[in-house]
Amino acid sequence: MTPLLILAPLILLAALGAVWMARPVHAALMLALSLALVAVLYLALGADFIGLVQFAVYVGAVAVLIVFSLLITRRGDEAEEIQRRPKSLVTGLICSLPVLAVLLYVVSQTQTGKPERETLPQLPLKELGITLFTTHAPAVLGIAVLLTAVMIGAALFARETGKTPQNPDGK
Amino acid sequence: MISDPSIFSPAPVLEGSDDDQLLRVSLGPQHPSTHGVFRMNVVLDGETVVALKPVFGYLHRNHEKIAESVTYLSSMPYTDRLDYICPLTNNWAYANAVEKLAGIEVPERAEYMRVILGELTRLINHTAFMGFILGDMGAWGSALMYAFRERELILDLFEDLTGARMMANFMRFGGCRNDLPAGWAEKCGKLVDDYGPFLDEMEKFLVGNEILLARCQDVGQLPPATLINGGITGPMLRAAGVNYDIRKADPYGIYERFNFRIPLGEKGDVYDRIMIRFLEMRESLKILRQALDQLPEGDHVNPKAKIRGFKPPVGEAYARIEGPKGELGFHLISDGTVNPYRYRVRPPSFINLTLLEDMCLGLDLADVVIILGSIDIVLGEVDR
Amino acid sequence: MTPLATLLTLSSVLFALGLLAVLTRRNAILVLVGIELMLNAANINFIAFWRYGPPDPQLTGPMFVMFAIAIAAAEAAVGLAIILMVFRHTRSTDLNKLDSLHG
Amino acid sequence: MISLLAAQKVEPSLFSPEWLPRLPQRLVEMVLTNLNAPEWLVTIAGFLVAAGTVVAVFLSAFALLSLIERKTLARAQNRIGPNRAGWFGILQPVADGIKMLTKEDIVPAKAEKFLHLLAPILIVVPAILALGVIPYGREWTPVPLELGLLFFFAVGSLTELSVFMAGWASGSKFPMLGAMRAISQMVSYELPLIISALAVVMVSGTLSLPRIVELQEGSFPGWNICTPWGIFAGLLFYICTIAEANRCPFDLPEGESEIVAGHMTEYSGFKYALFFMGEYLGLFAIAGLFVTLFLGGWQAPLPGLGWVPSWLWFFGKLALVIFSYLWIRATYPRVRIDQLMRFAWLCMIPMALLTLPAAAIWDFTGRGLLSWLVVLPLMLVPWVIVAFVFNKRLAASRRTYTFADG
Amino acid sequence: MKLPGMGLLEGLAVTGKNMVQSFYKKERMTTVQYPEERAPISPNFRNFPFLVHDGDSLDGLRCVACSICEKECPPQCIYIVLERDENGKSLKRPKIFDIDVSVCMNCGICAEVCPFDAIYMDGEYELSTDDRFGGLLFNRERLAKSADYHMKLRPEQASEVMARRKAEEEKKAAAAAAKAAKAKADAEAKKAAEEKPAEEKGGEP
Repeated sequence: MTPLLILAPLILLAALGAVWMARPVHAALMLALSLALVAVLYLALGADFIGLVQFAVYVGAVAVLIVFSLLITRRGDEAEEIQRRPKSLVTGLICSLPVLAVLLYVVSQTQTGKPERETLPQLPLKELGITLFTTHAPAVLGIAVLLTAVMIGAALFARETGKTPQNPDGK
Repeated sequence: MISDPSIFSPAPVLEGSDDDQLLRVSLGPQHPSTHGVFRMNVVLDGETVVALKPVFGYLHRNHEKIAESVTYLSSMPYTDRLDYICPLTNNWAYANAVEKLAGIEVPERAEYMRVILGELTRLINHTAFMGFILGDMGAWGSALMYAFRERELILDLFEDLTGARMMANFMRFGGCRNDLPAGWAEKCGKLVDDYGPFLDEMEKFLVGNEILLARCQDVGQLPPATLINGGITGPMLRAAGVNYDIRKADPYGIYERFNFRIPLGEKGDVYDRIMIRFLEMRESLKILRQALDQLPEGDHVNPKAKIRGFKPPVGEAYARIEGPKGELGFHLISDGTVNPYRYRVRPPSFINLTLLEDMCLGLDLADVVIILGSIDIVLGEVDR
Repeated sequence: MTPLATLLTLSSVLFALGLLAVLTRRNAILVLVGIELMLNAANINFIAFWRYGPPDPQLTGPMFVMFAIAIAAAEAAVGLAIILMVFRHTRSTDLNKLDSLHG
Repeated sequence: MISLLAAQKVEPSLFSPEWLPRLPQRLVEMVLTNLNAPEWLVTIAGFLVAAGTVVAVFLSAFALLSLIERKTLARAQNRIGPNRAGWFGILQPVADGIKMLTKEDIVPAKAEKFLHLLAPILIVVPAILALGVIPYGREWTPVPLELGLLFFFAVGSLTELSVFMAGWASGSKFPMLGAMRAISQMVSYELPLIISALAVVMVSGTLSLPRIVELQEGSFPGWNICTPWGIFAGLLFYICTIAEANRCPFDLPEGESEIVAGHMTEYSGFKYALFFMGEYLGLFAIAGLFVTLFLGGWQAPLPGLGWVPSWLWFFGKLALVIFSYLWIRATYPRVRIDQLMRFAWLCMIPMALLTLPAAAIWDFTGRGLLSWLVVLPLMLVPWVIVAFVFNKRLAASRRTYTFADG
Repeated sequence: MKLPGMGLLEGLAVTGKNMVQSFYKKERMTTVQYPEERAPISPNFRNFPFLVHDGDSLDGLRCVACSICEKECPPQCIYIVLERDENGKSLKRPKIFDIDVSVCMNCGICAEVCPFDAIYMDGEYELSTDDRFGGLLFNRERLAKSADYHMKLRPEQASEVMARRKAEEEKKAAAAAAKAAKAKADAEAKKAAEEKPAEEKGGEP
């Protein structure tokens, strides 16, 4: 319980930073921090494998991709962002606060009276692997197809505006 | 260029509007691979060069103006400091111009000595070039150290002969300052014999290297017509397949007596420039061998040539030689006094540099560095 | 509060924050940041129920999280690729300015 | 929390050479147990001391390597190298350290102060964390994690973010270019790195690094590099380690002839030293992983050599691998960024993917002569095709030169 | 036909060879550990100029303060003032002879143009000083070195110069002797001539 109580506010603070920071790069770095903390949360909950995967994929790939895109599309529009903020904040809160209320209500409704396990459930790697390729084999195949499509698609996107117009030498 | 005031502002191209995505980088004057204090204001799109503006003059030392206010002889040590990698060819070109101006004959032996020294200088320059270009490509100095190791041997010869390793100040109007010391020609012959194996090793180190092939081929080429119009000379021009070597085209000294060939490239990219220099070194070794074998006895300087109070007749003269970097010429106008009325250098480094932007557009930042390296500039000559 | 309730609350707030980011941010990449937050909120739920729920030999919770992570990575990659494409055409990542279907 | 391998073996003797590196840990644990300290305290103190041992060993190795690298490069370039500070320059790292520490710490005016400070720290942390899971000897794995390999890659991926921070927070252009290069390079080469490591994982059936080493039992032929898939996977992995450690010829992120020092351009003094340290520790970690996965970790190379403490074998192999990096650094020029990326995506990743089925077939066919006969052609054919394609390109790249007659 | 990658391996072989050979081959390892050992200097090596004096004292300076070197010096780093006696008559020796070696570019033109064999190029190169101005402005006393030093530094040149000077001196001495003899003869002739007319005179009456 203690790790949860320490981690939860940290995660929320980092997420708040990701939502609120004016400079896009700061926001992206806060996102990375928040995702890393979620990974630590998974470790604390006993899901080691998931935690490390979360860390590797989110911090190592997604966050890096995001900051990289921010680098490529760098623009100095923080001032505009801050200026526009109050208006968009109102609309944002109008939409998200009810959602939060509903969610919290549901949470408060569901948790009553359920017995909770205090023993750490095991997440053995071998079991995970076997389950992955037996019970969840169709899903794995689906993901595989999806990832292949993503890879090809992203490559095509990146390829389309190659260097051709600028390079008369045909290098 | 001068009419554009922006070149004097501290960071002209660096200030861009926020709107566009181009990155404006000032490469130099304090940059590891600009061969001195040279600066390129580069506009990058990602890593691709969109615009490039050379900025130079950081090493300007008023060479030409100083030469007009000192005697003819006093300019000789200043020419050492033009292209300080190869001072002896600078000396030679200047001596040639003054001899043409004053009509001084050069004795046979002195001509041979000049050819030997000139070709040794070519070896020095091209050897050092191999080291520099690999350094520009990011090899951590090995090639440079090997090149300098061999260059030191030639510099030892220069020290024995001229008293200085680099700032030779050796040629005189009508010959050379002093005669070859005893045993010098034999030492030089041994060096010439040993140089072949070193070149083989260097070639093995460089030429077969796939990374080098990938980096250098098809980089920085320009059509020969553009090069000719730009006044490019030397290995850069010959790499593009233009047969223009002053030793053949407008022979000076006694080059007609030697049997050597002019290597020509095809594409004129960085790789060709490297290879042409390799082949030129081998031809230089041939010339050296012949010159050392034929070296006659006799005066090392025309005894009639005056040292003190030298006053050429009124007139003007332009003399050029095939320097290691290209056509090196001196234009002198004499008004009959001890100082030249007008003194003008045609520096190959500077003129070869003029097409830098054309060669670099559309290529990567890393290519700019090796293209600059392949032009083989020395800032002492560019800025004078 | 029980640990499960803590986690669920955390996930709810995280989801709301992600939603807020999606709605307030105008930079397309930062909208993606919000989406990542929301996905993570969902993942926390899965892990929480696996951890504190009834024993599950099928390991559905972690499995789901793994798939979600894979899909999130794919989504980020494609999303960013699209954003970069759009950026190349319009020189902007501001969603308010992307009001034309014509490239 | 993270599950550890519960493989505590029988302690032979406290003072045997095999146990030497763990002696401090053992002693602290013994003392604490005798003082009737609670068990968690004993465990934590033991871990701290074990971690301290690793950090101490590798920090001194870092100091030594910084000297040896300069000496080796100098010798390859026919120089002597540093030899003034102390006997054969042995005190040179100390002198360098003092110089670094006493230098002014410059923070550019346009820098993001906090991130600028954070980046060098975040460079060092993952390197040290990654060093913690590598099995250095039969009895010496500082943190024997069940998921060691995954942990290694997970913390290793943090490096990219810290390099980005360094480049971006400096508020300057060369660091920015360097960071962009570094990120694209690391992301590209992490894929073949992980995939070729996965081949090992498939054959070993575990993510635990000590287990992987134990499975490469016996001397030389038992190592993963001596299998038909392993030799290719090892080669790919080796190339990727060079790229991940930003060593020549893949040192583009700090290519000094182009972008000055890349993401480290605006750093000076102690922060620069931290970058330097992080880079070298990362080098140790990734080379150590290569040794662990492919070169049999601490296993002795020949049968009769079991009496030598196993960690000596590990460090010997590590030294060999690192020497090969130095040798390469002394020789090769740097590749260009587009060539680097093309090499990663068009050559490395397909080839790495190929090792996976090869490893599977190897395992499936019983790892005997039959597997050799099946797997070797399977691996060789694509490589020959690649070689053929390259060769065609090379043939086109070889030029002959004409001479003007005269 | 070369296999791909062979070029890379060949490169490794070259560096490897250099690495190994640098331990035992002198041609590969040319480094000289400077303060302890020194590379041999060519006898022809020149650095900064020095003034030659015959004998032990500065009075023997060969320089006659003709200022030819001052005029020819390319960077104009020589400054000479002629010493005169109270009547303004030239004493044919320099009162001040300064060379700013921070400006001097070691070209050797001063030595070349000097018609009096008075200035030659030195081989000394360890001249570092912590005084940027005074320490690098060499005055007459600092510049003067004995003819013996010259002989030791460049035996060939010095002995040639010595021989020439000796020959010249002898010639001069001979000329002086001849002149003296001639003067004597002239005087005698004059005397004789004087006497003659006297005689003639004497003879006249």
